[in-house]
Amino acid sequence: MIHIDLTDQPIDVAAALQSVEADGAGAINTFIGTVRNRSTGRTVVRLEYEAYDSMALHQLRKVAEQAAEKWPMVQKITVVHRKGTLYIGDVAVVVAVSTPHRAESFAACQYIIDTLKQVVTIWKKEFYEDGDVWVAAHP
Amino acid sequence: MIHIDLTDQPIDVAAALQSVEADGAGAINTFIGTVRNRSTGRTVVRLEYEAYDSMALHQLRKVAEQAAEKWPMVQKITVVHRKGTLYIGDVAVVVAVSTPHRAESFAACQYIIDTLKQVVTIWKKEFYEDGDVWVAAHP
Amino acid sequence: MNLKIALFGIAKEIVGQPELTVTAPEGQPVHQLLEQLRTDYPALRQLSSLAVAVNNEYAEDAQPLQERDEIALIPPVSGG
Amino acid sequence: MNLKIALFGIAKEIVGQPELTVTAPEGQPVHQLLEQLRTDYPALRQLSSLAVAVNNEYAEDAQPLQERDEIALIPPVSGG
Repeated sequence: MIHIDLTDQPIDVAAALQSVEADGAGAINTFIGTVRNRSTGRTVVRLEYEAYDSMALHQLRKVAEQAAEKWPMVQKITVVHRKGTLYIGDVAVVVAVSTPHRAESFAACQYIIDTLKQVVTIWKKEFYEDGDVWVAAHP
Repeated sequence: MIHIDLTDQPIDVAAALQSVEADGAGAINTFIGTVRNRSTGRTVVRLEYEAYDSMALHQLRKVAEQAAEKWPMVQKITVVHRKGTLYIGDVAVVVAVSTPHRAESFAACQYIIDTLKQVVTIWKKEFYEDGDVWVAAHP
Repeated sequence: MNLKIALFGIAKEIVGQPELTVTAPEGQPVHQLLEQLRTDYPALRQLSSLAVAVNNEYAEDAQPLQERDEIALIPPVSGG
Repeated sequence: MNLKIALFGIAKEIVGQPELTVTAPEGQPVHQLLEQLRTDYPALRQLSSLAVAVNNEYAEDAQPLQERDEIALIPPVSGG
């Protein structure tokens, strides 16, 4: 029911969507995070994601389990996060949630991506034409 | 920026997702509505969607335009609705919205599917093993 | 004037045909057309809602109808 | 006891290596380890937050550390 992955290969979005299909699920909400060309006013050239793998996988699963507990009608959840070097337009993260009715699919998907960003041990370094920054590291 | 379609052919979900990609869009939210095997406690065998095409297309576009007005950071919107005969698991509707930041992609996508269900001139007939019903027709 | 009214979904089933032509006085408002149709086809009264569309827009009750309008009867929608 | 501490992201850059071994009294609480590391590497004080993970879970300040624990220093995360 819960599928979690952390990969240094391009994310197969279609496969992630298919993985949450279920005959009892009339609603699938999907969030896809991609690399933007701008961040805090600067032009982004590429990103690097570093992960503390074992903890990231453990925390991703915990977040998905929390969502399934908060919205018991959830059928299936898939979360896939990329690591390594990414360029503009590359997919960094996919969250897909299937439920019988639509409101829960939106709520659970948003909970997962919002919580993921707070607790999952993955770090993003943005590379600009004139420097680089570990995102969120400093106040 | 806004792409609307009403089709009697299977919906290409991957193409719908690709159609909202944009270099300035870090967030894509997608809602996929599929045919469930159960509805109000009965086993569904198939569905038929009938549309008042010209008005459905006009209203779909209006709903998407309203979303783009309410969330001005919206980059691209795609809405594709199926008509004709559908079976369990078939995709009935896809809404995809790209924005720079994630909260707006969720809000705009949910607004579009919620409003679509209220105003767009498409009618669903559910066929069970022992009868059929025009959904929502009667109180 | 003659008004051609397109019918869909359960309204089409109730009336038994996809289009209906009714004779009405020039500029008849929407609510009077609805009352006439509900009288001719009482099963329409059982619906959760019934709207009239004019030229692809939902029409107000008081809106006057013209012969050249594209008119449709809109039973409760259930897309998505 | 000797504690091995895995380092990631900007914490790894500040310390200049991916792992650190520190000597600490048996059962040292998390907050004392953090204070020791902040003293040794003052740039860690500039971070928006700094947590300690023990066996893949975020640890409370008072949690005592054991030599067999898998310990990591967690600077502000920025996945997604």
